[in-house]
Amino acid sequence: MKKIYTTFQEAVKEIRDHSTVMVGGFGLVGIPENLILGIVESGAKHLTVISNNCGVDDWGLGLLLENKQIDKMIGSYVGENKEFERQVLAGELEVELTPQGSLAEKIRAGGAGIPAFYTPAGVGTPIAEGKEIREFDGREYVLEEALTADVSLVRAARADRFGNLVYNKTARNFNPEIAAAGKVTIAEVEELVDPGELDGDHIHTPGIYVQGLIEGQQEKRIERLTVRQEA
Amino acid sequence: MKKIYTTFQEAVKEIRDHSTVMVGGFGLVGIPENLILGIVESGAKHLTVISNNCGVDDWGLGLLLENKQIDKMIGSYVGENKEFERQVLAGELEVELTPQGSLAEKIRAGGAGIPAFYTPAGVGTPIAEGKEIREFDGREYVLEEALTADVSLVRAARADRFGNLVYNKTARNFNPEIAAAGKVTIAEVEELVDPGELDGDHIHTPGIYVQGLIEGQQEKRIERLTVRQEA
Amino acid sequence: MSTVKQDKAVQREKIARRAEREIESGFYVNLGIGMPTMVANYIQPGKEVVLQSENGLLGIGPSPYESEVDPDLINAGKETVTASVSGSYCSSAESFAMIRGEHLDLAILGGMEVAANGDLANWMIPGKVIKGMGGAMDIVHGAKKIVIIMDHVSKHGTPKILKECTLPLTGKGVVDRIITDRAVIDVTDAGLLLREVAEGFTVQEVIDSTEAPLEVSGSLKEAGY
Amino acid sequence: MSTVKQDKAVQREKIARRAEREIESGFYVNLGIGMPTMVANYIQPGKEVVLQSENGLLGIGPSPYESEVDPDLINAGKETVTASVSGSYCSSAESFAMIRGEHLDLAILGGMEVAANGDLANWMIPGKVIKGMGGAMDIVHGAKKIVIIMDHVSKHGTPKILKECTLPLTGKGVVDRIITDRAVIDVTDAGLLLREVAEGFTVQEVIDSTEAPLEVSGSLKEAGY
Repeated sequence: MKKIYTTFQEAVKEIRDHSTVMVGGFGLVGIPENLILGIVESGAKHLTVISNNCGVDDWGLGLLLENKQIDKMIGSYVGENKEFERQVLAGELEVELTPQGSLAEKIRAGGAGIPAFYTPAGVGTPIAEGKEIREFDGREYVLEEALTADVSLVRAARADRFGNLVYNKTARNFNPEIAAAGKVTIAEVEELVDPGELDGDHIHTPGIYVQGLIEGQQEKRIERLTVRQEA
Repeated sequence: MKKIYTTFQEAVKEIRDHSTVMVGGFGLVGIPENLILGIVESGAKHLTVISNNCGVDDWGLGLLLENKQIDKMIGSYVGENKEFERQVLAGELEVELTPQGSLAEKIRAGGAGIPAFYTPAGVGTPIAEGKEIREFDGREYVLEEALTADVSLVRAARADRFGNLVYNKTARNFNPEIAAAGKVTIAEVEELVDPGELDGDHIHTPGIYVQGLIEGQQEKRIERLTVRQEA
Repeated sequence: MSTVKQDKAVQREKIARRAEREIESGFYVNLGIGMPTMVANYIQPGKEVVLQSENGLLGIGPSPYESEVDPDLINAGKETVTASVSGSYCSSAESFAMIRGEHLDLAILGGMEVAANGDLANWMIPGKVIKGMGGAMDIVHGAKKIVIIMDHVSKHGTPKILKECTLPLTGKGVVDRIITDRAVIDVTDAGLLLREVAEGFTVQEVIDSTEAPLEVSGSLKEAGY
Repeated sequence: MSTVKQDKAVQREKIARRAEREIESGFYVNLGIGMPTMVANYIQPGKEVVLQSENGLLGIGPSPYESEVDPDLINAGKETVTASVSGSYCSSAESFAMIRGEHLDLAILGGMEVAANGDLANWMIPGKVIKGMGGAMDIVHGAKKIVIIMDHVSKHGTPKILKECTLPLTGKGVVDRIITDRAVIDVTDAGLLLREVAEGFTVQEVIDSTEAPLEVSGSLKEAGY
C-alpha cells in the first residue's frame, strides 16, 4: 500500500531548493494541478523543471515562474507564457529546448535504465551542436542522454492503493514516462478506487513507479475551446 | 479497414525464402499458433527467425525447425527443444543469443526509429565481445542495435477491423514490440469485434502497426501446468 | 473582413485543398499546427484516413459539439477534439516511437523556408523570442513523405524557397514536396522540380519568385489547382 | 525418496527460508527460475511483497486452483500462476525497462559460480549445449540488491565461490550477497565478508570450502539459520 497524502504541501515535501522536478502534462491537459500549487506554497526555489510546456501565465507551471521558483526549464514548447519570455530575456531563467520526441524518449530512457540512445531528430540543427553524430545504415543520428528527476509529479484519472494508475484520453501524454523516471513519484488522482477494481490488462503505470498518492479536484482549464455547431 | 485473411497460408504469403520473421510469444504463451502452421505449409525456407524462444519439439516454432525452414535464430532462451540442439551441433542452424531485455529493447528500437542504444546487460560477458563499450556516469554500457523484420506475426485476444489489438494477461509479452517492428505485421486474433467495441484507453497495439488480421482458434498448450489443491 | 484578409483566407483554403490531394485512402497522417490542421476539413468523403496527433491520439475525429467537450481530449494544437471510432490513446514516448519509426504515411507541415536540397526551417527566427520546436524536429524524420505547405513568398514579397536556408534548420534534407499558393514543387536528388502551377500564375512567375533553381517537369500541370 | 534427495530438499528449503529474510515488507522482488522461485513459498504473512515476473507480470499470486488455470497466465519459468489483487501486465520491453531502470528492490537468483569481486556465472557451461541466458543478464543489473542462492560447493565437492569465475560471466561485479547451505557472504569493496554461518557448520569449514579469501565479520552470526 502506498502513502496516501491528505495535503498537497505534504505530498511535495521531497521537493527542496535545487531539486530537479519532472511534471506531466501537455499544455494544461493532464497536469497535476494541485501538486503544482503545493510547490508554490512550499516556496522551494532554484528548481530545474522538466516538462513539455511551462503552463500559462496564471496556471500550471506558470505559477512557479511567477513565483521565481524555477532556475532552469527543459521542455519542447514554451510559447504560451509571457512571463517565461520576460525571464529568459532578463537572464533570470535558463531554458534547454529539446525536440518533443527526444524529450519523451530521454525521459523514457531515464526510467528504463538506458543511459543514451541515437535519434534522427535534430541532426543538422542547432540542437545537435556539441553532441555526437553517428551514422547507422547510411543515415545520421544524434546521441541523446537520459533524463531523470529527484521528484516526478503526475496526474491520473484513477488509482488504487497499490499505486496502479490509469489515465484518461490525451491526459496520458508524458505522465507514464515521467512516473517511471522519478526517484520519488507522486501521483495526483481524480479518484482512488478499491483494490481489484482496476483491470490488470488496463494499467498504464504499474504501482512500482509510484511512491505516494493524493486525491485532487481538477479545474481542467481549456486552452483552446474548439467546438462545432449542433446540427 | 485492414485486410482480413481467411486462410493462414494466404496470411503469411509475404514470408518468402530468406525472409526475416519476428514471432511473438514467451514459451508457448501468446504465440500465433496458426500463422506458424501457415509458414510450415508455405514451405518458405532459409528464414531468419527472431523470437524469445523457439517453441518445443512438436509445437510452435519447433515445427519450423523440424521442417528445416530456419537458417538463423535470434532469441534469448532455446532450451526447450531437442531438435534445436541437434541442428546447432550439426552446424545446420545459426543461433544468436541475446539477453531477453536487450532483445525486447532492440525490437522496440526497431519499431521506434532508434537505430541503437546503450544497456548495461552483457557488459563483461561473451555477449559484449566485438561491441562498443562506453562509460556513462562512471558505469559501463554496451551498444546494442535495433532489430526489424520483413514480416512480424503476433497473436492478440481481440481486435477490430482497424487493426487495434488487445492482448490477454501474460500473452502480451513480446507481441506489442514485435507488431511495431515488422515492415508487414499480421495479427492472429481470437476474436474480431465490431468497430468501437474496444476502448481507446485500453488498446495495446494501435492499428497503425498492423497490416492484416485473421481469426484463429487457439490450442494454448500449457508447458508447465502448476496447480494447488482445492481447499 | 478586408479584401486582403479575405484573399488570405481564400489562398489558405486553396493550399489546404491542394494538400488534401496528397492524402490517399488508408493513409496515417500527421497534420502540423495552423494551416496544416485545416487540411482535415477538406478530406474527401470516401477516403479512409487516420489522423495522428503527437500528444498521443491516433484517430482524430471532428471538433466536439459543445456537449461533448472533454478537457482531457485535445490535439497537438491544444484545441478540443473528438476521437474517431478507431481512435486510441498512447503516451508521448509511444506516440513519437510511432512517428520516428516511420509508421506514418504522410506529414503535412508548415514552413518558413525550404532549400533546394530539402532543408526545412520552420521553428525559430533569431532575435525573436524562442517558443520551441515542439514535435517538428521529430516529425520531419518520421513520416514516409514530408509535404510542406506555405505561402510562396513572404509578406515582404521575398522568396521562401531558397538556395540555402538562412534560418536555423528544423531538419536537413527532409522535405519531399512543397505546396504553395503558386506551385507544387518536388525535392529530387537533382534539385527542385516544378510539377504544378496554380491557377492565375505562369511558370515564369513561379520561377521568378523562387530563389532556388527550378527544373520544369516534362509533365508539368498548369492551372493545376 | 532417497536420503540424499531428501537431504537435498531440506537443504534447498533451508536456503530458501534464509533468502526470504532478505525480503522486506513493501519490496518489489524478482525471483529467478528454480530454487529462487521456491522462496515465494516462505514469505512471512504480514509482509507486503510484490513479485515481478519478467515475462510481463507485476504481482504474482499463488498457483491457480485447477479450475482457475489460464493458459495465458504464466511466470518466467513457464508455470501457470495467478495474479495478485494488485497485479498488472505489461509487454516484455516495458518489463525490462522496469528491471533495467532499477525499480526492483531485490532479485534473488541462482548461481553456478560467484567470484570475490561479485562476478556471477550462471548461464552456460562451455562444451554443454547452450540454452540461453534468458533475462538473467538484464536482471543482474536491474535490482537495487542482487542476492545469489546456491549450494556452497558443487556436487563434486569443489568450491563455487572463487577467486575468479572460470565459466563465462552473466555479469561483472553484480552480486551483493551470496546465500548458501553453509553461509551468508557479502561482496564488499574489500572482498568477501562472512556474515553468517549456517547451523551445523563451523567458520573454518566455510573458509575451507570457499576458494576466495573470506574476511570474517566482527558481528558474525553463528548457527544463523
